Formats: sequence, structure tokens, C-alpha cells
Amino acid sequence: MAVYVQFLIDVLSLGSLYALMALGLVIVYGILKLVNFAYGELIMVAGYSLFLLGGTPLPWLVMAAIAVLMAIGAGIATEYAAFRPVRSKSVTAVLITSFAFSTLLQNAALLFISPRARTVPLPDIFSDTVVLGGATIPLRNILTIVAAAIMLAIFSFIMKKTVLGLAMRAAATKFTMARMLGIPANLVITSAFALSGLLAGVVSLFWLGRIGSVVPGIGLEPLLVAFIATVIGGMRSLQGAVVGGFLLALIVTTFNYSLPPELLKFRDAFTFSLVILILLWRPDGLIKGPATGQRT
Amino acid sequence: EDEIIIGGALSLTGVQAPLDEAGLKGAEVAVKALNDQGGLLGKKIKLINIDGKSDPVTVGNNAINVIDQGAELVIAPCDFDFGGPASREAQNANIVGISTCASDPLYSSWSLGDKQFTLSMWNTAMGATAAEYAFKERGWKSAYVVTDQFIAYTKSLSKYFTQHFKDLGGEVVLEDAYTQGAQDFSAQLARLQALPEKPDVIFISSYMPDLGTIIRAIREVGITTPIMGGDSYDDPSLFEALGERFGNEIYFVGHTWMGAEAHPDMGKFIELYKAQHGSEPDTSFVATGWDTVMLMAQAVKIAGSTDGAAVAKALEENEFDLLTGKLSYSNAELGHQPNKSAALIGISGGKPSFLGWRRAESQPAP
Amino acid sequence: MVNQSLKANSVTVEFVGLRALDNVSLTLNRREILGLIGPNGSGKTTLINVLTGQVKPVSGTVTCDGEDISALLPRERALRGILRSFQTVRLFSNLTVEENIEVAAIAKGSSRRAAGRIVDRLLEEFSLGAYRAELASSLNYGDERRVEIARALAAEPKYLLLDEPAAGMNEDESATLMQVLARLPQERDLGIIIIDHDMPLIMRLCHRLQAIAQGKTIGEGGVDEVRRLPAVIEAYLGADAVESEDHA
Amino acid sequence: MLEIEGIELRYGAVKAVRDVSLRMEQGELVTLLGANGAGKSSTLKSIAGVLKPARGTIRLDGQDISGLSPEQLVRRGVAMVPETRDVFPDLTVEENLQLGAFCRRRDTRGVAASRERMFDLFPLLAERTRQPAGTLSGGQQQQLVIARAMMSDPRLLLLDEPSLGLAPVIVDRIFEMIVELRQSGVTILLVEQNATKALKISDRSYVLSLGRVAASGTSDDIAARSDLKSIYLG
Amino acid sequence: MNNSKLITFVAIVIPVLAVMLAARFLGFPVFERIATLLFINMILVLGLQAFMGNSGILSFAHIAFMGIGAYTSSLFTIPLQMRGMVLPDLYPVLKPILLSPYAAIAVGAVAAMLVAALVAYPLMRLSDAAAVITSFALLVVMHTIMVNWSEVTNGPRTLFGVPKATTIYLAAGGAILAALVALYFKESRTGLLLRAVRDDEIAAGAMGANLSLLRWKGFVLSALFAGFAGGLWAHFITSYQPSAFYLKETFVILGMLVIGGAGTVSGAVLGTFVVTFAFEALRATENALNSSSVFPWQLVGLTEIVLALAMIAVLVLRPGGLIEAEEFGATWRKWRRRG
Ligand SMILES: Nc1ncnc2c1ncn2[C@@H]1O[C@H](COP(=O)(O)OP(=O)(O)OP(=O)(O)O)[C@@H](O)[C@H]1O
Ligand SMILES: Nc1ncnc2c1ncn2[C@@H]1O[C@H](COP(=O)(O)OP(=O)(O)OP(=O)(O)O)[C@@H](O)[C@H]1O
Ligand SMILES: [Mg+2]
Ligand SMILES: [Mg+2]
Repeated sequence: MAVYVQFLIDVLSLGSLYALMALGLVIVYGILKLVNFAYGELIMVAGYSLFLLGGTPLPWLVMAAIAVLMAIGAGIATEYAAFRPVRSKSVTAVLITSFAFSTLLQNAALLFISPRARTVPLPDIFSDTVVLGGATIPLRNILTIVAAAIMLAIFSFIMKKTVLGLAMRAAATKFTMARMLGIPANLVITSAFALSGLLAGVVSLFWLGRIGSVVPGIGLEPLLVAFIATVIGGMRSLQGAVVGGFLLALIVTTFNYSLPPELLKFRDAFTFSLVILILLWRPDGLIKGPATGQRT
Repeated sequence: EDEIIIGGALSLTGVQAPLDEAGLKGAEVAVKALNDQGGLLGKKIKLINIDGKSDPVTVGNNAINVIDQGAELVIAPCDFDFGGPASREAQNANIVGISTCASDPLYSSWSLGDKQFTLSMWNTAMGATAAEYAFKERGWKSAYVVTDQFIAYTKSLSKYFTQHFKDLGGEVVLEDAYTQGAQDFSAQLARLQALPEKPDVIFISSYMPDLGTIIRAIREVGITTPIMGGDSYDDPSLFEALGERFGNEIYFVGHTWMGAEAHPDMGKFIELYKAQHGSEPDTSFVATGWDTVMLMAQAVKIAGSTDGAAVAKALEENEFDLLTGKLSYSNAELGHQPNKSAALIGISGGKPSFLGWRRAESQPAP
Repeated sequence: MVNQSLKANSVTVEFVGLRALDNVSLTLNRREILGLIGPNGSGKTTLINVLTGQVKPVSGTVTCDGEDISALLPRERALRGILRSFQTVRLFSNLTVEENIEVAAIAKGSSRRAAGRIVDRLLEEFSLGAYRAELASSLNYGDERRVEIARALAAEPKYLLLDEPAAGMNEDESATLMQVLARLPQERDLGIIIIDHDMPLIMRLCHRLQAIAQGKTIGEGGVDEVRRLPAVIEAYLGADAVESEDHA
Repeated sequence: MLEIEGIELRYGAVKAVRDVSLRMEQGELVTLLGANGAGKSSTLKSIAGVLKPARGTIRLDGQDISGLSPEQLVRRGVAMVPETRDVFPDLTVEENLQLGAFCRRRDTRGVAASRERMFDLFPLLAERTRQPAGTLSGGQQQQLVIARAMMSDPRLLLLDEPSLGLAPVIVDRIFEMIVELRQSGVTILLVEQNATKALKISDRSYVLSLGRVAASGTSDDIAARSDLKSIYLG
Repeated sequence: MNNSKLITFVAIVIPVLAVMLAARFLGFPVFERIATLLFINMILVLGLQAFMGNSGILSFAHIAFMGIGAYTSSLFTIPLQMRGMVLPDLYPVLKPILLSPYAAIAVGAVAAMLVAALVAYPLMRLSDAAAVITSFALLVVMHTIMVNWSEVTNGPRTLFGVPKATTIYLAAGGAILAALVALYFKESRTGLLLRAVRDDEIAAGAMGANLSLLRWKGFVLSALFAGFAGGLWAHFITSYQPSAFYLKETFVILGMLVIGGAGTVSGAVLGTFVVTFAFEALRATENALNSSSVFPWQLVGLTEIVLALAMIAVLVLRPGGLIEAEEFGATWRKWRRRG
């Protein structure tokens, strides 16, 4: 029994985290069709902000809010530095500039802060545990699930009930045409990056909660996770990102619990092979999202 | 030429930085101290280090680069994987290379050449010391061992600990693997929790940043079993990451202790270090950097030159008194096995404390 | 040879919630030009897509020279001589005009040398010689259209399906294009389908007309016959159009 | 209402328009003619704020607008139907129309009325509100682009080859719509390949050739000129 | 080979030879090392260009094929007496096989090609984002295998004991050969069709082009290049570990290609040179600054920061890369004609 509860909570909390990561990426990748390799660095920026604030007497929630704001700022900066100048010119160019920007941020952290792992302040509640069905579970995992649910609700509202979501998709496919209809396309795209930063900021709080410290390379893992979740879920829809996140968590956790250690080390190989198979089967991911307007 | 150049390829960035950066700072203090006393063989010493970026290929490139610039001695980074390429280039150039803290027995004259050494004890000694402390001093009879597969160091440390622990009569209830960078320890944790009988001690061979994540994960779910490891625990960011709450019942085998209890000259070194870098040293890896330079200087003085063969001979035939303890080497046929004691350190309340010098009664063969 | 024709036999095409083609048949013989007309959204482009294999019908078959080719992929049909142009121009924008045409010949299996000859001939025929080494992306609309047709011809088609080849051209340009197209069927033993909304052009060029509306054939036969059908006038041409044509 | 003075427009090194001046009064319907590549579309783009003139000025209601962004111009009542059939392919017909009214999205009643009017004019679109615009047929897309531009309820409408790919009945309907719009006071600048038809309904015309104005006058005068073809070719 | 292709080829050969001779005879071992690595990178970048430039599909997996070439060739050249220490778990069948380095490098290249030929075909029908992500997933899968197949790779740890066999001459020769093949492939029937597919899949299909097959050919060729480069690299560096074939290197290679211009062979070569020189110059500057202690703290990562800024700048100014659409030879001829 305890094992099942543990398994369930592991899947749900990891899945929530993955879903949040994917959601932050899907806005930029799925809607704007831009591959943002600097997405992971938004998490790093939030992490270092938290670390730098660690010495101050501010209450933790204030620190967290500032960290999230910094991530939003970094998201907007990414757009200005890496995307606006080359956007719509070439997919590969965008990819390389965003990667360059990510290197830039990482090395700035190296240069101005430190190559070493830095401990971030965390509230005590993050490391408390509760006993559920016989299993000892970090309270943080429950908080992650709650936070993901809240963020998801906020995002569905923004994307579905406001014109912003529509304007984003319009500006992403036909930038000039969107402007000719009066849509402030630049602003719309910037706000997409800001939203992405907001999610990255929230993610970083929980991700850091798991690992306790921040290093310059902290963003890689979340970036990979977000990519894969986005892709298998279906990069054109928000639900897809969420489904992809939970599915990935389910796959990983199942492998974790069931593979013998000799095979466990190949876990990533299995996971990614599965990703390839899913894509071969459904190149647009599991959830199609709004139908695409492609025809001959 | 009125200079002796010591070249380094220590990593200032990447996973190795916490070990190498500290080593470099210590080495800088040593160079300044020697120069203030008039240098070596009447010449000034100059230290040139190029960031190896925790990448073996870059380390190799940089070693060639510094040798090219005239380096006559090479300081190699920690660990066989990262330090090896530098030592190999030093060997190619027929000069002596010493790693500041590589402890895998692969770091030997067998695999690197007859002019290559490491300042650290081998993992045979480190693992055995840990096993004897656990089994003999504390009476812990069963162990759970987690091995980070990442580098030779992490892998062989577990191997020798396990081997010696079993030889002593202990039982290893589960051996588990992990690879640096995975950041997700839930599988291992699940298996640990599922063990029918709780182990007496958990041995984790890994290093920062993931080491902190692993220990936190274990402590968070309420497991208070003692945890043991090697010199990679000697990292202030680990103490900080664990804090008062999780930093308890942790023991590790390191190189030395940054206090007068460990060595009478330690106080002097700390003064010099503070004067040069403006802060107290926070890990014993600064001492390994200082020692490496001092060891080179003493050997060069004995040899009367920086000639590779002569310095190597001096290193093989003498005993040196260093901040990390007394050190002598076996000859090249026996692999340049270092012979030295280990410092045992405990962490409680998030703060490390010195438990004294130890020397294993026996150790496994490499 | 018997039955030298490309046929769609009672094809029905459905998209989500929409029957785009309903039991439509079409026959294109060699050496003829068939005009396909109909209101916007009536299914003309879809019918061409069915013939070339870009769209799979839910029922009905496509036969080429008597053989059922319904299961073949677009590229396999191309190798059998069914080539097309697109309603929105689809050139290889980073290749030169010359390469655009050469590609088609090579895809068909011609040798490099034979392809070179074909390219030379087509560049001349469509008076594109001056743009030979220009990138396709730098052409103006009318020239793009001509390159697209030349490209299809380079693959030595037996059936050529042109979707609005004259759209966006002015009167002079479309007249020149017509002259070239009119010669082709006889010269190359070729059947052509033309979709266009430019009625004067259609009437001068086509041997036969087929009109569809809302996915169904509403008229078929000689040019004059079809354009006087009340159904065609009502659905497509509008009453004044026919009157003014007659006056002209 | 609109005055263009000696503008030059370029794409990198290519000069698309060398020297064009034209004027339009409030409520006028003006046709712009010319051969392929004469610079008609470029001129329209500069009025819509997409292409910044390298020289010369564009004034709307006496105010210089050559530096304004397309967004700002839409808010001043300029709408454009580009020749490139730029629907948002992944958005539905409904959503495309909704974005057409982006600037007056708060005026829900007005938007609903415009929407009804467009559905009357193009009944095909009314049946397809939930279809992604990219899957519409060519002519349906063209209708959508026109309808979308109308959704902003413009004062100045720029039409670039509106009849492209449309069935004859629809072309007639569009020309009727243009006439009606003009009667209701909208100022219209029309570019058309079908010169005869365009000249028939417009007040005045300009003929462009190689990036310059080669002739101008009332549409009847222009239509009557026998040398129209040679003017075209410059 | 026509005139403009010949000019392009000569324009590639001249700097290669110049750098080779300069590095060889200026007398700094470091220069020779840098130049050799430059040539090996050039082979990799040209291989990537052969696939990516012509098919327009971004491939992350390229570097993994370099890894296959490196590990396969090393397996056969590590001296027999060292194998027990280097690869304690090596399969007994492989233990006694020893090849000359040159044969082993060839075997490595072929192995990379075969693996590519086997795994890639089904992936080739995917386009756009799905293609990018599957190639990325392929990279992760192959990397995980390299990291964990301890029997032949020594796991994530360093594989050492590979004999040094790659000379600067061999690397330069390989680079020139690669340039020749890449130029030829681009203009070949397959290359031309592949470029057509890149520009418009549907139109190319409607003319009879078989997209999967064409892409597959390009991919396999590119893996052959990568495997070859991997073998040369392994026998130059002599000790390495799987992380040498992962994201960081992928981006170095991609950066070289994209900055130079993925569409052209001349661009690929130029990109390799420019990025290598920029990188080395910056690193030398960083070291000089550090050792002269102008700054009170160590400047770590400055090279990367400046390089990243430079990359962004280049791509902002020329999104298609330095040599965008037209090979150097063609431009040169037009330029000459205009006087
Ligand atoms: N992929 C698709 N999904 C949904 N509906 C489609 C799709 N493709 C075509 N349709 C619909 O099928 C009908 C026929 O379209 P088709 O393009 O064949 O018309 P057409 O006769 O070529 O019109 P036009 O003259 O405007 O080009 C249209 O109503 C169109 O909206
Ligand atoms: N995006 C562009 N880049 C470079 N040159 C362009 C671009 N757009 C147009 N041109 C060039 O500018 C000139 C004028 O083009 P424009 O589109 O304004 O002509 P037009 O009169 O609208 O022609 P058409 O009747 O074909 O629509 C042409 O020579 C064209 O080649
Ligand atoms: Mg159509
Ligand atoms: Mg135009």
C-alpha cells in the first residue's frame, strides 16, 4: 500500500513539475514556434536571485516573489536579445542565438557569482513531511501539485478567455499581417516571453526545493524535460504540455520503480526511444491541439 | 632564464571547480611564500594556470599550452579523469606532474608514466580508512552503498570501501548506482526505503552538487542513519546545502583539517592565505594546492634541478612533511603509491569538526 | 493504345464535417485541354489533389491509362506522368530557375545531360532564359507561374494539371501564356486540365468544360454548351457576365 | 485626405518606387494601375505603414504619417487587403474575423453588426466559422481576407487585387460592395489587374510604370486613352 | 567539375594548406594542435552541412556518430597489454583484436555509417520540429548508451591508452577530401533533389522525389564524415570520455555551421575557421588578462561570453550565415565579371 501511495505521489508531483516546465516552454515553442534554448537559464536566474537574497532579512515569500520577477525579466531580456533581431528569419539562426544567450547567462553566473553550487534559502515547510497511507512524503511534493493546479487554471484562463492567446498565434504566424490589423505584435510576443518567465520562476522555486542549491548549469535538465514533455504531449496545445509532463513523469517513475539497477542506468535511453516511437507514430504529439491549417 | 615556471590546467569552471579552484588558491599562496623566501634554486617561481573547464580534452590542450610556455613542472587537476590528460602531456615532455588530489589508483606511474605522482592517498587507503572507522570504531555491521558512476574516483572509492568492509566481516545490504547530473534520486530512495532491514551506515561516493541533493533527499524522509564518504565531502557548499537540519551524523575521510590540531604549520598557512586572498580557507583542498607546490619545491631542491628524472628520483626516495601529513612514495615499479595518513572529519549541526588522523591497518590491493 | 486517359471514377472526399466532393467523375484524354470551372470552394482544387494523390478519397478510384492508381503516392503518380502546378505558387525558392526545372527532369530519372537539354528547351519556350541563374525567390508573380509550368513540363508529363495558372497576371501576360499552352497537347501527346476563373481565357483555350458546384458536377461538355447552362450561370458566372460576353 | 509626395521605396538595394505622388479626397475611389512590378503593392504597403519611405512624405488628414507603425495607422482608420492572401492559417474563420476587429474589440455591438454584414456578403464564410482558415479554398481565403479588413470599419481602405482567384459572381459582388462603401463615405484606393472593371467604378486613376506615375486623371479619361498599353510599359 | 566549383574548391584548399604549413613550421606545438583540431572539426562541420545544408533539417545527432567512430576505432588500437586496465570488462572476443590505427579509423567511420543507416530511415520522414526533436532524442539515446556501456566505453569515465596516430597532414588531407565530397554531393542528383525537398516537400513530392530516401542518403553520408572525424580525433586526443560527444560540442559544431552559412560548403569551411580563430584568440586574451592580474579576480567564462555575443551579432546581421546562398566560386566569378 505504502509503495503505491508513494508511487502515485511521485508521479503526480514530478508530473506537476514537468507539466509546469513544459507549459512555460509551450508558449514560446508551441505557439511562437521558437526554440528557446535559454529557457533553462530563466530557472537559473530565479535560483541565483534567491541565493543573493538569501542574506537579506526579507520574508521568504517576498524573496520568492522577487525571484519570479527576475525570471520574468530574464524572459523578456531573452526576447530582446536573442529573438527579436532574428525572429522569423531562420529556425536555426534563432536556435543558435538562443543557445548563445543561454551560454551568455551561464557564463555571467560563473564570472560574477561562482562556479560552485550555491545554497538557496528555502522555507521549512518545504522539507517537512506528512505520512499518507503509510508512506512518508515530503510536503513539498504536495505543494508542487497544488501550485501546478493553480498555475494551470490561471493559464487556461489567460489563453482561452482573453484575446492574448489568439493574438499570439496570429503574430507568430504572420507578423506583419498581424500588425496591419492593429495587433501590437511586438508587445504580444514580449508578453509571451514574460509569461514563459513567470512559469519558469514558479518552477524554479519547486525545482530548487528538490535540490537545495543552484549551479550555473542547473537549467539543462528542466529544459530537456520541458522539450520532451511538450513534444510528446503535442506542442500546439496547453493541454498537450500538461499531458506530456504527466506522461513523462509516469514513464520515468515507472522505470525507476521497475527496472533492475543494471538496466536502470539505461533509463534515459529507454525514455527517449519511447519519445522517438511516439513521434513516429504521431508526429504532432498525442494531443493534436487546434487543427492545423495546412493543405495543398 | 631567471624563472622556474610551474604550469597548471586546474579547472575554475564546471564540476571540478570546487576542488581545483581551492587547490589553485593554495598553490598561489605557496608560490608567493617561496618567492618571498628567495625563490627556488635562486630563481623566482612563476605559476601559470589555464582553466581546464572540467573537460579532460581542454585540460590536455592547456597542459600542452603551458609546457609550450616553458613550464618545467605541471600541477595536474584532481581526479584521474580530469588530471590524467595533463600528466600524460607532462610525461610526454619528460617533466614531473603532480595531481593536487587525484586518489584513484589509476593515478599511478603504471598508467601515466614514471614521472607522474599524486599528492593524495589512493582510494585503497581512503576506502579502507572509512571501512575501518565504520566497522571497528563504531561497530556498524551493515552498509548501503551508493556509487556515482561519473568518474574513476567515485567508482573506485566505493569499490575499495565495499571490499574492505566485507573483508572485515561487514555486510553490504544493497549496492546502488547513480550518475552525476541526474538530479533525481527517487529511484534509489525508493529502494532504500523498501529494504527489509535498515542498514547501520550509508556510504555515498559522489560529489557536489548532486551529493547535497542526495543527502537531503535521504534526510528529508526521516532517515537518520549515519552517512559516510570520501574527500569530496570536504566542500563548504555541502555543509551549507545541508544546514543545521540535515547536516548531522555524517563522516568522511579527507586530506587534512584546516586547524592547528592537524599540523603545527597550519596556522601560519592560514595567515598567509588570508593575507593573499582576503578570507579564511574553507576547505582542505587549499592545503593540497599548497602542499603540491611545496612538495615540488622540496624535491627540486634535493635534486638540484628541475630535470624530470632527477625530481622524480628525489620524490621516490624521500619522505616529506606536509600540511596533509607525512608523505612518501613507492618506486615506479610499484606505481608511485603514496604512503600517508588520512584525516577523519565529522559533520554535525551543519558544521565540520576534526576527529583526528587515521591510518588503515591494512588496505586492499589496487 | 486503348483508353489513354486519366480518370476519376465517382470519387467522394470528406473533410471534418464537410463533403468536398460528392461522387464526381472526370475524364481527361490525351491531346485535349479540359477546363474545370466552379464557384469558390466547389472542390476543383480538391479534385486535382485526388488525381495527384495529395488527398485520399473516401470512395471512388483514380485510373491512369486503364490502370487503377488509387493506392499510389503522389511521387509514384508523378513518375507515371501525372504532374501539376499549385494554386499558390510552390517553387524551390533557394534554387535557381534553371535548377528548379532541372530538378523535375532528374526526379523523373533523366540523366544530367538529358536534363540539361530539357532545361534549355523549356527556358527558351517560356522565354525565361534571362532569369536562368536567378534564385526563384527573386522572381515576380507572372514569372513564378511560368517557371512552375515549365518545371512540370520538364518531368515529361502525360497529364498536366494546372491550378489557376493565370491568376495575378495581366491580360498580356496571360495571352502569351495561352499561346504556349495551346500548342502543348498536340506537340507532346499531353492532356491538360486548367482551373481558372478568367472566363475569356478558359473559353479560348479549352476543348471541353466541366463545371462543378458544391462538390457535384453540374455540367459537362462543349465550351459554349456548358457556359449557357442555367445552373452554371446561376452558381458561377452571374447573369451579367454571360450577357456582356455575348456583346463582346 | 491622403497626400503622398515624392516617395521613394526600396527593398534593400532594389528601388521598387522611385518617385510617386498622389492625392485622394475624402470619400473618393481611386484606382492604381500598372504592369507587374510597377510598384503598386509597394505604394499601398507604404500607406499602411509596412514599408517606410526612403524619401518623401505621406500625409493623412494633413498629418505626416510616414513614421507611424502599422498598428497606429489601423487605429487611425486605415485597413489593407494585401495581395498575398495572408490569412492566419491555424486560426479559425471566426478567430480571423475577431482579430480583424482587434482595434475596436470593446465595441461588441458594432463588431457583431460588421460580422453579420460580412456573412451576408460572403455566405460561404458563414458556413465555415469553425474551420481553420488555412484549409479554406483559395477563393474562400481571399473572401476572408477582404471580410477581415472590413471588420475594422475603416475610413481608408487599401485593396490590392481583391478579385484574385474569385469566381465571376463573387467578383461582381465585390465590385458592388466597393461602390456601396464609397457611397457610405469610405475612401478607397484600389489596385486591380482587371483594368476595365476598375476604371468603370472609380472616380480617378493613376497609372504607375517603373516606379513612377506615368499618367493620371479621371477614370473616364484614362479609359479612353488609346495609348494605355504603352503607358503601362513606360 | 565546372569552373566556379573549382574556384570554390581551391579557395578552400589554400587556407587549409596555409594554416597547416604555418602551424607545422612556426614551431609552437600548441599551434599544431589547434590546427589539427580545426581540420578535424572541419570534417565534422562539412558532414553536418552535407545533411543539414541540403535537407534543411537540423540534426543534433551528428556528434554522436563522431562518438561511434571514436570509440569503435579506439577499441581496436588500444595496446593489448593495457586493455585490462583501461577496459576491465571488455568482451573476451574483442580482447585480442588489434588493428593499425588507419584501418581502425576506417572501421570506425564505416561503423558510424552503418548505425546511421540502420536507425535513421524511419526518422527521415519527419520534418520540422518533430525532426529536430527526434534527432535530439537520438543524441540522448546514443549518449546514454555510451555513458553506460562500460564494457566497450569504460562508462562515463575516461577511456585512455589510445595511441596517437593522427598527424596534422592526415587531418588536413581528410578535411580537403571532405570538402571535395561535400561540394560534389551538393551538386549531385541526390543533392539537388534534396535541396528541392528542403524548399518545398510537397512540390518536390509531386514531381516524384522520394523524400525519406533522399534524406536518408544525406544522413548516412554525414554520419560517415562524423565517424571518420571521430576516429581521427580519438587518435589525436588519445584519452576522452562520452561527454566529449554531447550538447556542448553539438553547439560548437552547429555554431560553426550556422555562422558560416549552412547552405554552402564554403560557408561551412569559413565558419569553422572563424569560430576556431575567434575562440583561440579570445582564450589567449583571457589567459593573458588573468596572468597579468589586471583584474582583481579570475576572469572565468569571458571567452564564452564574448563569443556568444559575437554569434548573436553575426546572426542578427546575416541570419543565413556569412556565406548565405551562393558558393564562394559563383560569387567570385560574378564579381570578376563586373570588374
Ligand atoms: N484540409 C481541409 N480541411 C477542411 N476542409 C477543406 C480542406 N481542404 C479543402 N476543404 C474544403 O473543401 C472545399 C473545396 O475546396 P477546394 O480548394 O477544392 O475548392 P476550389 O474549388 O478549388 O475553390 P477555389 O476556386 O476558391 O480555389 C472547400 O469548401 C474547402 O473549404
Ligand atoms: N520583398 C521584396 N524584396 C525585394 N524586391 C521586391 C520585394 N517586393 C517587391 N519587390 C520588387 O519591387 C518592385 C515593385 O513591386 P510591387 O510588388 O510593388 O509591384 P506591383 O506593381 O504590385 O506588381 P504586381 O502587379 O506583380 O503585384 C518589383 O520589381 C519587385 O520585384
Ligand atoms: Mg482552388
Ligand atoms: Mg502587387
